[in-house]
Amino acid sequence: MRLAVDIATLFLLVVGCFFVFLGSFALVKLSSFFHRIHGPTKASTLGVGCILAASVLHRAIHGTGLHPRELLITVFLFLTAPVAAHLMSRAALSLMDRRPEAPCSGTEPEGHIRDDADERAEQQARERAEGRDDG
Amino acid sequence: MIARIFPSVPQSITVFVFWLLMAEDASPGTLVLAAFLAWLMPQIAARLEREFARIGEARILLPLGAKLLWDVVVANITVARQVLGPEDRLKPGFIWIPLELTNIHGISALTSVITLTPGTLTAELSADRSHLLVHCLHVEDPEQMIREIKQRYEAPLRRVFP
Amino acid sequence: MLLLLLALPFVAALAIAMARGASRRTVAWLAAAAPVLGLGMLGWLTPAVMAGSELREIVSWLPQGGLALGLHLDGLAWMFAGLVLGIGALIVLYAHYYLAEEDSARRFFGCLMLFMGAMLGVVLAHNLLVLVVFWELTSISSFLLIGFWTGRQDARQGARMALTITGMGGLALLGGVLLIGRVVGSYELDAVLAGGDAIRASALYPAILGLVLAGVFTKSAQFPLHFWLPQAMAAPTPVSAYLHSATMVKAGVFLLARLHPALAGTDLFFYVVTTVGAVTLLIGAWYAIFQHDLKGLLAYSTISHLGLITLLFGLSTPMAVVAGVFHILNHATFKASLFMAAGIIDHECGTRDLRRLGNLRKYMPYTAALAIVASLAMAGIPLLNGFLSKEMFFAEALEAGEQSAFRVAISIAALLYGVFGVAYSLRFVHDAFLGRGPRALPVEPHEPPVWMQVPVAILVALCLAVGILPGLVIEPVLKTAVAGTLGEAAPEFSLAVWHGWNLPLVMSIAGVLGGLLFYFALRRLFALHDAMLRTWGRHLYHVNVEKLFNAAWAFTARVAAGGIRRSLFWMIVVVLVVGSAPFIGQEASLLGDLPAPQPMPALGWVLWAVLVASTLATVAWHGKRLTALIVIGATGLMVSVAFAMLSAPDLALTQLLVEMVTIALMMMALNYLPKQSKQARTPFRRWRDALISIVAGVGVAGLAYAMLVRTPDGAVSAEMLARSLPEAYGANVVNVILVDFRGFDTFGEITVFAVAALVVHAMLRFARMRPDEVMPGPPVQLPIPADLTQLLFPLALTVSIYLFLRGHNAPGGGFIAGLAIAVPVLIKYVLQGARAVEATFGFDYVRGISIGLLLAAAGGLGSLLFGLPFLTSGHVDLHLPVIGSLPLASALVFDTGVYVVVFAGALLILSTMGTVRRRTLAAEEAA
Amino acid sequence: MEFALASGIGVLVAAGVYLLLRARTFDVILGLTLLSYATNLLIFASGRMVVGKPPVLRALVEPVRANYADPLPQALVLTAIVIAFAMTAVVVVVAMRNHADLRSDHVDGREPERKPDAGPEDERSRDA
Amino acid sequence: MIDLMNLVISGAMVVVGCAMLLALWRLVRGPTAPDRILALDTLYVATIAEVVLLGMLDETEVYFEIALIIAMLGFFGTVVLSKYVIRRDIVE
Amino acid sequence: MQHLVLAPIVLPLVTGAILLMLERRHDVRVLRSGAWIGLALLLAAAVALVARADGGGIEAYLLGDWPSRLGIALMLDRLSALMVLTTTLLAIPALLYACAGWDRRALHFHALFQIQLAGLNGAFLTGDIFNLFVFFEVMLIASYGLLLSGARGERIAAGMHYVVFNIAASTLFLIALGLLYGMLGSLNMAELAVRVAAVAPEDVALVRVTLGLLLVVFCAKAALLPMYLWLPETYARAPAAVAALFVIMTKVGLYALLRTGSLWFGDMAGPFEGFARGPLLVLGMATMLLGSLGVVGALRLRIAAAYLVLMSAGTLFVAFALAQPGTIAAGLYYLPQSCFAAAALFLVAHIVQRQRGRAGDRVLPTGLALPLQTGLLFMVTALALVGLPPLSGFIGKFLMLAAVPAGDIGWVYFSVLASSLLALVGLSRSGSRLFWRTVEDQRDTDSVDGQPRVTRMEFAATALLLALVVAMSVFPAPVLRYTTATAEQLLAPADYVREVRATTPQVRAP
Ligand code: NA
Ligand code: NA
Repeated sequence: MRLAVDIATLFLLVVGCFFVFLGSFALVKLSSFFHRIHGPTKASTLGVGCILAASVLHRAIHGTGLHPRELLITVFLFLTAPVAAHLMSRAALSLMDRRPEAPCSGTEPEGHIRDDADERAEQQARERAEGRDDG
Repeated sequence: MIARIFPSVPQSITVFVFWLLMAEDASPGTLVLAAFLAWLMPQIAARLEREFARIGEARILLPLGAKLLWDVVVANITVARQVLGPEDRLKPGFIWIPLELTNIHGISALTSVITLTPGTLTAELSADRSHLLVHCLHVEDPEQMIREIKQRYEAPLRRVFP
Repeated sequence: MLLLLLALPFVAALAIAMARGASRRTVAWLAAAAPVLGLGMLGWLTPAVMAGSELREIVSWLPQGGLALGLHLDGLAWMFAGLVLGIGALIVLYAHYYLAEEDSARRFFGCLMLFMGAMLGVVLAHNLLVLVVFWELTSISSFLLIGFWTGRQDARQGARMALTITGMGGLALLGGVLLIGRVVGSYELDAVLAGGDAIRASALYPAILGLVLAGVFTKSAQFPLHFWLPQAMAAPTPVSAYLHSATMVKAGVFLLARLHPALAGTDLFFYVVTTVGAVTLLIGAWYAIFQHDLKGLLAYSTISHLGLITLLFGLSTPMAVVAGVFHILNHATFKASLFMAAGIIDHECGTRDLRRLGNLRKYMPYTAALAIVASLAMAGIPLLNGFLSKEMFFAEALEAGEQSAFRVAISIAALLYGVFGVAYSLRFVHDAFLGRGPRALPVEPHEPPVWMQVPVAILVALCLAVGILPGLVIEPVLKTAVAGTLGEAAPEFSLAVWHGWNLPLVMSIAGVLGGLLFYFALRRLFALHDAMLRTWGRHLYHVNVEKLFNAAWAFTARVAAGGIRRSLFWMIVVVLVVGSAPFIGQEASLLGDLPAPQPMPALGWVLWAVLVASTLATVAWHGKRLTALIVIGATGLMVSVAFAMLSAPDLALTQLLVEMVTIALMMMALNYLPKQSKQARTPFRRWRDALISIVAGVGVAGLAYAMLVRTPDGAVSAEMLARSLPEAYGANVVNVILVDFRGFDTFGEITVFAVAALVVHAMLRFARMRPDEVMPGPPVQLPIPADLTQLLFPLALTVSIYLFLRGHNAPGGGFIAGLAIAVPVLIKYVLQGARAVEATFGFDYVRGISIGLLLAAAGGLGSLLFGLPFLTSGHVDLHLPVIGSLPLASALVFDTGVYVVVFAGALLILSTMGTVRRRTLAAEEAA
Repeated sequence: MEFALASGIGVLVAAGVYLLLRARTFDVILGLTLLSYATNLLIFASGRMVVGKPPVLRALVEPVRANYADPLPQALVLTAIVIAFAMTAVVVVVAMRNHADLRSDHVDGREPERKPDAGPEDERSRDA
Repeated sequence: MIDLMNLVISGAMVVVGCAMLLALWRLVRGPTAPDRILALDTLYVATIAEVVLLGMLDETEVYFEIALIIAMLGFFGTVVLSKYVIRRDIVE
Repeated sequence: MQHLVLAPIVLPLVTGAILLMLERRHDVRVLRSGAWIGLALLLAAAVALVARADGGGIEAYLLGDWPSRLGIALMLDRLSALMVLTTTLLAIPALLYACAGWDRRALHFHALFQIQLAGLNGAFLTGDIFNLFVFFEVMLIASYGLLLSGARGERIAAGMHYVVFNIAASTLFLIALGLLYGMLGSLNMAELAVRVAAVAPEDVALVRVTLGLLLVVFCAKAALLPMYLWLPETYARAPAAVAALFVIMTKVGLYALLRTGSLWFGDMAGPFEGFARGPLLVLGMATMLLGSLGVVGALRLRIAAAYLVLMSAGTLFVAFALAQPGTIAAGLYYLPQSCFAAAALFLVAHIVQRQRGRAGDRVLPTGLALPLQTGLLFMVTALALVGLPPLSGFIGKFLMLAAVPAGDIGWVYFSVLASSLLALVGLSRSGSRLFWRTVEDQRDTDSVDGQPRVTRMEFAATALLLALVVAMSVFPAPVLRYTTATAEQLLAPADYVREVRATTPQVRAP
């Protein structure tokens, strides 16, 4: 029994780590925001959930007993992650030059989100307009 | 009368269970305290919420949750492949999904579900709350996608949040 | 008695100040009462003084500091008191007629009485510190008197110049007196005078002498600080007559006389004082000849006479001192009368310019007669008092010092003085009363009211009486005064008009003839009326004072101009100096012997990398504020994880929650601030700042490292760990420290938190704020997140209560719990809008803060009921039916206070910031 | 490990001081925040670095320093965090008002190139 | 087994640490504001994992509250920052 | 009555909290009554404390009934009692002045005022170095509130400078405290005195840095050169009543310097005896001179007043750095009177400002002649501040000069006398310009319309401050007796330490 639980724990740990890492990896690897956001918001959440489950199991065997309250952490995480993801997408949408217009128009190509380069260009333009910079 | 004492029974139950879980204890003292909080919390929340969610068929929540969990795991593996594979094979895109759900709590729940399922992400609710903008990491057939979402998640949710 | 005497003028001043609405006559009577009564008292005391007994009265003031209101009346004080009161009485009479309708008699006489009292204080003082006190009071009251005509620029300037110079002297005198007190061990005059040898032998003697003489020379207008006196002639003439001839300027030489036994008798004293006296004597006399202003002439002649007196005290022989004291008296009488005469001329002719006056004997014969007699006294013509002291001076000059060259020089100076003195007296008499004129006067001159002449007449009569019958009139007075000055060393002498033909007499005659010749010759040669000599002292003073003001202004403005940046820069520099100083030139190394460092867990390196990278990124991106804020969020997160890793869960929690609130705060602020920082384009400054920052960083890191590698011993916390559970009933020692061991810190801390909220509220409540960039369109709706967080709120509240109740035994506690519920409410504000939240959630945050503070205080004060100190915790185990055992610590009440304050405070801050624009808009709509 | 903490503190201080000297309101606020992290860590460090021994007493573990981290610095840091937050709130609001009232983002309320008033002459007509 | 378990837990901490470093990279690189917000959010989530692993390693429960608070309120930063990007006025 | 020492802290705090509660629903009159009741009780407590401290004993009040090394102890000795009384006496006229109308215009004024008092008193009474920090912060944050509540425009910018500088200084304070605890393992000041003396030789340099940083903080708060730049604008821009109360704030830094100096750098301090005295003396003198130069160059009366505060801080630095019984006693005599006088000058400046209409307190001619009372108030104030006889400023300076050790006479005498002279020059100039000079052709154009009228209450507040100065001048002996005893107490730190260690909890184990 202990062995089975330990093996389950190890499995959950490995899977959890994998997904947490995967989420971050997607963040780095993928080329645009709307691609990247899929990684961390879901994979990482799941990964953390696995690790928490592993923790519950581990504690039940090696620690002070069964502490299901750690699962509450997962509950909160699953409750809040969509809010965060939704808001970040809204934010990205609001910075997009070509936003998916009205409903029912089907797919749209992805637009460009205002980034550092745009801001640099804007600032340079502003400085040129002001003529000089003082500070 | 009951409505005044427990303006939201679901919430009271949630809090009660929540407290017992947190305290990891079922002594009389804890139970009394949990009951007290189960009464108190909705009272306080009532001052902040516009309305409490009305739950229709609560019993389909459990199978829905299980289905969701499974979907999450499966879809995560899919996404893992997509992420680890070459990016140019992806066909991402935005899709407007028409909604039949009118209850805002239902819409919220659907949004969460869509977001939690890998590969899809809700980005916006149209102002008239009739369409949901979803971003898909890889979508071959938008219509198929819309159908699947409506059937798999929206339908049960309409029963939960009538 | 002496106290009463001293108090008289002050009482009069007070009475005058109180007598609002009194007639001018009443005021004058009040003012006259003081000197007249005083003279009466002085007369009553005279027999005793003459008999050689010294009256003394001491009122304790500051016994520990050696400061006592010690007064005494010896011969010298008696003479001077008589002078001050006598001439004072005459001046009051004169001034009553002199002052114009529009002049405020109350102010004038009030100040005059103040001065009279101060001057009396100077002469009566037995304690040198008291003397300094009154000395400075004379400066201050003379400032008010000189500046009496406040609308006139020369009056204001003259007053300021006089105050500056004499104030400087007074401060120097204070220094000198303090040094004397150090040497002698007392400020009492008899101790000081008795300690003359000790003073002269002391290493401090040069300093003492220098400082005291600085006081003397400034007050008595000695070269090169003489120039304030002519400037002070902007004062009303009674003031000039009183202060600038008879009394105040004599305070300097009075002090010289006073301290003569203590200071005189060294070569240093001799040469310095005689030289300064001689130079002043000549310069004053020379300049007097060329003045066009009647009062200017008198002022310079006063300077010259003061130089003479100084010179006499410098000579230091007993007879020279006698001559000095005698000349003080003589000069006071004739100069006061001359000033009053000048005042009459000014008053009646409307001008004091000698170039426009002349032939006044025709218009005001009595005045002319009186003034001419007084002038002759000033010139030192026989049968007048001036002659007698001048003769004594000549006699002493011929025997001055031990070196013949010096003696010759002094004698020549004496002769020249005789010549110049006659010359300027002649100029006064001739240009005003004789000769041709007057020219272009605004009014037809005539005799003044008779009561204006009476004081002049009295003084002139005195000049004559002394000059003719010195032995009878003045000898006893002089003997008394000299006895007071020199004590045992007082010489025997007798005054007589005729001493037979001797060298001094020859010098006198030569002086008179030379003066006549000089005046008329000079008139022909140089056209005196056109000659106007520049007084360099005054000029230099003005230039330098202006320079001082400008320099001071420029300097302070320049120093202060750097703003915060400079403030911080200097502080950092000081810190760097203080931080490096202990290591400079010392063997001590910062690190000592390095023990093996602890191994680093992998997580540590990650935290370190993220912390450092995000910190540097914050610096790199600081110009783009949103980016910087996001990046700095990672730094905060890493700090809190570091706390968790290093065994501080409470800290990690607090840091996390505070971090969240801080982010919200900054985002709200960013709405009203520019999105970007302007970058300084000066690379120099950037590099300099970077260098300083790196040095500071390395320094702090070094200190931290040095501390970390030292093994601690004897920290008090070991005992806290041991006593936490048995005595404070808490397993979470950090929380026990917060609410029990060091609960008072927490009490202060929540006060800070509460006040911060109040400050934010106070600053934004009525502010008109406008976002830096107004977004178009209606407020955005975020229905989905808003809906999702509805579920969150009751759960968060439950968690918060959990954290609060468990805090004493697990991470948590009032503060953390308070924030844990404030943040969800804040999320509601963000997602639903302030209007929606506040419409339903009717919570008065200010009141909440108040209640929280009171709760915390009550939690602390409860123990007082049991006779135990503030914040002493109690503990009970309640055994309730169903619930069972319920352990309660009284610290819970205190912690509840914390909870409430933190919740209410955080929300007051954030809701005030969040809703400021709404209020502004509402106000604008209303307006 | 000591080196990592010390160097972390050092980097925070350096960055904080640099930003503090930028003299733009928001930069100063960021600088103060970084400095407050640094000071908190430094105070915390005065209890030395202990991994895995939080000062929450456990049954059967003797309450001595060897078994628990030093709780006192932790309590001090808590106080310091709260006070730093309070101060940050005030600075932030002052910065807002500064910008609203004076239309300047500079900490001195005006752009630095403006010299102080031209000279004393304009304010003081000469007495001399 | 305990040793293996501890080894795996430590290894997991390293892997999650790597995930944090990747998030850091995105945080510093950007290029868009939402990217950075996302990176910060990811850091928070990874932190929960680290804290839980820490608790497993030390066999203590004192880190529970930290993980709970991050899970419950850690998205607050994301909410505020995103709201700012969407609309500068975060409380309307 | 053992709890009396608590009163100066808790009383105003509770008063402040109650006033906060009342402010929304009640009239300003209710608030004022509450504030005055609180202040009256505080005064009674302060007087009682002085009387008790004058018994000569040092009392430790163990908060939470913990031994002082574990918990926090409030300490009552002559010095702290004196400071508390000074604060209270200063608060009375400040509140009186504020009650003439400013308290209506500044939100939360009364609560902030009371909490400020609590912070000040806490700083003076605490015997724990970290608790000192906390009360510094209480005092500072309340001062931000008082300065900024109701503020607009330039005042905000001045406030910014003040706030940022003080936060930076507080950060430094914390760094020093961290190092201090890390090196010495205690926070109780008396306990630290013992530990400082016993520092191992290899740690001396590090402890020197630590204590040096702490002194830098105190000096920064006390506005010692070169860290005084924050002061002039802040004080000159503060509302008059607030500026009057602020005068005591620099003295808190000085107090801390004196307290820590006497405990840690006194005769029992071993390697730290006389630490930093030399630099402090030199910088004190320089501060004094620069302060007086600022008075000379000031274009506004309030700026001049601020520089006078600086000058008096410099004087006190010198007095305390000399560390002689006589100089400390003199300094402690000088301290309250300089507070009163400087506060009075701020009030006078505000009165002048309103009576001169357009020109305000700028040293500029106008067509408006000022009433004689204002002139009189100004003159007395100026005399006291410059240190001219017969007022207490003079007494303080002369006492200090008389006690300067022989070796330091030259520079100290020079700087004290020269700064007095410069201040005299400056103030006589501004005085004669403000009160004497009227410009004929502006007589009709200048008016005080739109300026709030100067009320009798405001005059009374100023006169009250001056009455305190005069009382200290006429009866200096009892004050000096007290301060001399204080100095002796300070120079015997061993007694203090013994007293703290000997005080045991009432019920807990020692
Ligand atoms: Na807003
Ligand atoms: Na912070």
